[in-house]
Amino acid sequence: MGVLAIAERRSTSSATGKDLRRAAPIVLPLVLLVLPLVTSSPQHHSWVAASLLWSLWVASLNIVWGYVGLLSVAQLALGAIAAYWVAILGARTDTNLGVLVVVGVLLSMVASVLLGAVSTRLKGFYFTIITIAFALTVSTILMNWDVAGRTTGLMFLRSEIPVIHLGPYELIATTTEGFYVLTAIVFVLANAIAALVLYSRAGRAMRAVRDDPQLARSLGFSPAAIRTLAFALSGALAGVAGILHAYSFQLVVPELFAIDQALLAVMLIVLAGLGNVWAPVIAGIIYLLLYQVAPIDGDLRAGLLGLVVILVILLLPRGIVDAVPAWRRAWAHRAASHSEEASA
Amino acid sequence: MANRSHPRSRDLRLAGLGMTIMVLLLGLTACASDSGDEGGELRIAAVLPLTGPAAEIGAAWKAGIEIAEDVINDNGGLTIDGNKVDIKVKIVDDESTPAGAQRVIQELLNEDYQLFFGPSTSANFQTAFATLKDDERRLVLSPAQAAEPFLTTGGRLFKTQPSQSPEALAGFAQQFADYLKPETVAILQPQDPGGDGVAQNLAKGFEEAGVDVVYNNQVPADTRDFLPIVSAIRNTDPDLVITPYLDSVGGPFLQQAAQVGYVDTKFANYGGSSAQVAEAPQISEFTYMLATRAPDNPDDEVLAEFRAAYEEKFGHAPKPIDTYALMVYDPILMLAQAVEDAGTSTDIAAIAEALREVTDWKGKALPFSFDEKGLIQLETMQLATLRDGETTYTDFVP
Amino acid sequence: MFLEAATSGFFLAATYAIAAFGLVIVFGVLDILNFAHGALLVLSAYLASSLIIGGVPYWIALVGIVAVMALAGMGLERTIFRRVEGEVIAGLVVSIGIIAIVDTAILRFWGPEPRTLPRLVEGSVSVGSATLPVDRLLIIAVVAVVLVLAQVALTRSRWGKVLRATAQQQDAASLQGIPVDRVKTVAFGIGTALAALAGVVIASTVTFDTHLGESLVIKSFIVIIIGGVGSTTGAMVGASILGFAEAFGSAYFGVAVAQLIPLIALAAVLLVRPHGIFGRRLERV
Amino acid sequence: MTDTIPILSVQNVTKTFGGIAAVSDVSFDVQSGTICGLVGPNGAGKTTLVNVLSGFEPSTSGQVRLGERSLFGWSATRRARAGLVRTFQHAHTFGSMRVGEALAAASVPPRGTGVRALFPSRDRQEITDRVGKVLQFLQLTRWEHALCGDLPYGVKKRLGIGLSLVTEPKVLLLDEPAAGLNTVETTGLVEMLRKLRSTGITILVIEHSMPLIRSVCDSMVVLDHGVKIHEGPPEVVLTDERVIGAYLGRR
Repeated sequence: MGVLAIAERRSTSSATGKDLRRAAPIVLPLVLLVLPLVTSSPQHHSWVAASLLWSLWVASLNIVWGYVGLLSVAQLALGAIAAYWVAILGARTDTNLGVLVVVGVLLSMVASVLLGAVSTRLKGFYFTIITIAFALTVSTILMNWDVAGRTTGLMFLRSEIPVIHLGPYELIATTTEGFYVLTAIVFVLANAIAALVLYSRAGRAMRAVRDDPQLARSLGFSPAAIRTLAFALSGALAGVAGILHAYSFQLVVPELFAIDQALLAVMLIVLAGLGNVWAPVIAGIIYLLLYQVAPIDGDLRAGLLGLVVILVILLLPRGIVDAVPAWRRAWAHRAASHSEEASA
Repeated sequence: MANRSHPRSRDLRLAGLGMTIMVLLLGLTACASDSGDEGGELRIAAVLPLTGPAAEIGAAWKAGIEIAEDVINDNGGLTIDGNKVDIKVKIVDDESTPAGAQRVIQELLNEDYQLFFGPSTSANFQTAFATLKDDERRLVLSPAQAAEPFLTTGGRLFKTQPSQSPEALAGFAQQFADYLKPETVAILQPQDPGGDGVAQNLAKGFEEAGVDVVYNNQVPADTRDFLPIVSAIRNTDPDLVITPYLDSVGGPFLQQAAQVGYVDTKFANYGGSSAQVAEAPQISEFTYMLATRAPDNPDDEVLAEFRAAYEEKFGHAPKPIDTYALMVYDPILMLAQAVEDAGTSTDIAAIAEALREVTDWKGKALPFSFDEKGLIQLETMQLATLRDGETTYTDFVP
Repeated sequence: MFLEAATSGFFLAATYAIAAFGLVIVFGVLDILNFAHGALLVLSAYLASSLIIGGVPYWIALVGIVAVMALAGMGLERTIFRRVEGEVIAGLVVSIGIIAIVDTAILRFWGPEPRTLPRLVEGSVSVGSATLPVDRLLIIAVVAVVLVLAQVALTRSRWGKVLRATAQQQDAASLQGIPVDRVKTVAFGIGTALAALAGVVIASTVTFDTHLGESLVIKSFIVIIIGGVGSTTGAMVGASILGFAEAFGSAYFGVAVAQLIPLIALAAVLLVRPHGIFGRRLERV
Repeated sequence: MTDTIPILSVQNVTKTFGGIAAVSDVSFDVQSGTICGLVGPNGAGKTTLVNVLSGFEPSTSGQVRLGERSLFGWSATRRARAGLVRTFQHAHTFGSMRVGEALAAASVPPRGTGVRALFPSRDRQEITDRVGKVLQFLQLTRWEHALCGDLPYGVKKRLGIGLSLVTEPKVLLLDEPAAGLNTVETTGLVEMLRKLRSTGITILVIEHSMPLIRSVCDSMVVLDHGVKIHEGPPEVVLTDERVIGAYLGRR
């Protein structure tokens, strides 16, 4: 609706409601920042912080899969690049942390763009399988590389995050609460960026390219360029997520960024609504409920999630169909076969 | 996109979201910290991998803890400055993942546990301990190899599994060298922290002991086809083959070695158990070095009490993998002893100090003590050798 | 050493091939990449272990499980995959869900310990300096026969023709009075049956646990991409490439190299020949 | 032929697939502000030619000029931005967008990597106006908030044209706009084409339905087996017996 809606605000009056709706995903997450006032329990802070990290992964995945329609299983591997960069150089040099983080994020971004370049050659599941291979390659290298601490990984202590001055407020990320606030701030920003991208012309261009690349080209869109932009954004986001992920566990090990984790992100985003502005927030809530709050056996969680995913896809494809119009055909197909059964 | 679905459904989604958040916040405030130390019992928290990849070992650790708990309470519990208290171990599952470890640690801190056992796997320990290490009120025992770099003189961390420092493993290598007299050795280890340590440091040790390392490789823990590796090793024709320390990797390896008739060289192992040759009886000679004692050795009177307690609790004799149970059993008993000595269940510094000074405690399945840095010092270790169906056990001083 | 490595290569190739073969058939007819293929394979392995340890003769267990899994596969197609038919990515996601469920179920019923089955045949034969385990040779032979038969059936038999017709031109096929829906169900059944066969075969040779599924299915994906999606011949060729690369890699260059070889091979193929060695061209968008 | 520079000029264009020529050595000009019909039996190479003209397929030889610019080696994207826009025989739309949204998107395709497109564009009002005009012109106003994916076929095809119009093209390549439309919609289409011409847009229309060609085209080109067999005003061309042979012969 983007541009149009803004114009309509001048003309029609009903537009305000629409704008509220569109502002909500950007503004509402601010609620997170008051959590420390609601509860002081470190347990709750770490619960929500852990969930917000998954929101970040989902936000990153949402841009490549939700906005431009390319399922990538490599987001966590991309994040690993940034995280390991910071971990390795942080341990061996005394470079300013801020610089390390920025460069790390840029590295993830570049890697993501390169990975995306493949997508101009390979579509659909070919691309997905390439991302699987990419993730495997990264973890194989990390597991055999002494500098990266092989399978033991490297420490990534929060105590090395300097005190951040936010006006009068001092943010000390060393404490659970401080780290929570840091994560929350980063998430609010990332989420706002992701949402604004979706509303921007570029966002509509991404969806145009996703919906019908041929048509998009015929109208003067450049699919390659637009995909590149999407990959850059999601790569950068993955880098940020990767670094925070590492700080959350105060550790980098290959298993933190392994394929099964990437598959978890895929399941979360499918439940949360692929391509939906709300996807990151909803995914975070699902993770919070299922993986933090719910008192169930460890090996049940994944199974439960899988079950729900299947049910969602089968029973309410619209929940995820948002970004993948073709799934509506699957729905139609299903309806058709039903009517056949009825007639028969 | 939200604007894809009908506006109404989107409003619903919004409302739903808002409500969920509110419910959550309420929930969070509601179940806010319900800590509170029940008097009359010593609370210990054990963080173990009860589900996930490491669940098998986790089960053994759990068994060890439960037996220790029973032994203490059946003997009337502890006497902490005058009054009798029972020991109460809360065992939580870290799901073999750092995420799980992180969650349960916060849970336990929320319930204000002070004495911790575990997490026992490297990544999980590092994650958890990063949270605990600067907290003066927590004392941690862990078998995790990753604990070693954190040990500090007078610290509150104790490592219950023998060191994997180059020096330590050099000692073990020397032991193997003296005991088995090889000239060349091949080493195969799983690709995990434990395997890394053994592969690198044991190899160094052998070189120092004048044994030539002709093959040294690591395989992913989920490797299933060992044939090419077997033949690669066989090709180097070593006098001794060090098998993976994990039975779940060493077993298949030996089994497939036996399949192709590669059975007449000497196989040895540090950290594994007799379970490795269960599927490969043709192996002519298999030696394994135990940081504890072999729990499946019926004739070991040192373990008599442990075996009895174990059978009473679980209705069957200890399995080879219960060597891990032993690695917990004694440290827990020792911790209890230390608390008694310190005469307090809350003064962590005192307990830590006492733990270093404990010399005599109930159980005594393995004689050991903690050094100044909190690293376990075993007085004896055991070498077990399976040769044509017969097992011979040899104690030695590391 | 060479012969052992070769045997291992053949063995790996056989397992990859039979796993990939099922994937290809399903993909050809339903345009679904069943990521859960490996999970079903491992599930069959666990079933086999329970039956055989329970005293059921190997061959009966094998036939029984293959039959059961075939039915299960048809059930899956009818209830789940039909809904996402033609949507490769949707299919992938659904099968990710199935993996999660199957793995959980396995952990619940059988626990996390790796399992081993009594050998199919004990003993080994010596060829020159090399010693080769009999059961592997036997399994290689069996799988080879199965694959050849399957291939022949696919190309010669009436059913095979129907399958291929459906795979190539669904509308045309249905116009010719082919019961396309039933064909799809059966195709999925066959695919799962092959997975089951692979599972039982592997179970009787190597130790297995839930991880086996993931690594196998990813390998199979790589295999069918290298060989060319939708081509059974390609699947077998790809499987051989991968199998031998890994076997000789870990025999001569060490395991780390062997781990990277498949990935390098994949990258190479995709860059040089994106549609795979035997694949039909991709439509570029 | 007039001596003004033709807005679209096709010069000896040949396109072969694996040795078989789908289009061989076709040349013709389209004068600015006119409607040219491109006809021919199925498999005559009409759509191939459109693909070549719009840059979706590279020509094997020959060249295409837009005004005095040669489009040699230009990508479809670049040609579209230069004002040479094509539509598709089968209705293509952006299934997940609402009609208004799709039109707005099409009216300002981001340039380059489109980083600037991440920020609000300055010319919102103009975009709204453009979109509004097109909605009016194609009577799509009542569909403005409908999902493109849910539209009836006829409306989809109209939107397809709308999407190309909102980019304000110089030359419009319509690939069988009437295919699949009912008679009412077809007459509507004729009207629309006439109006478009009056706004000065040049149109090359591929069509089967002779009535439509006859009623709107100023000139027409007949292809058969990829070869141009005739060119000229409809009333002349359609009386030529070769054309009738090539055409009706296969009907």
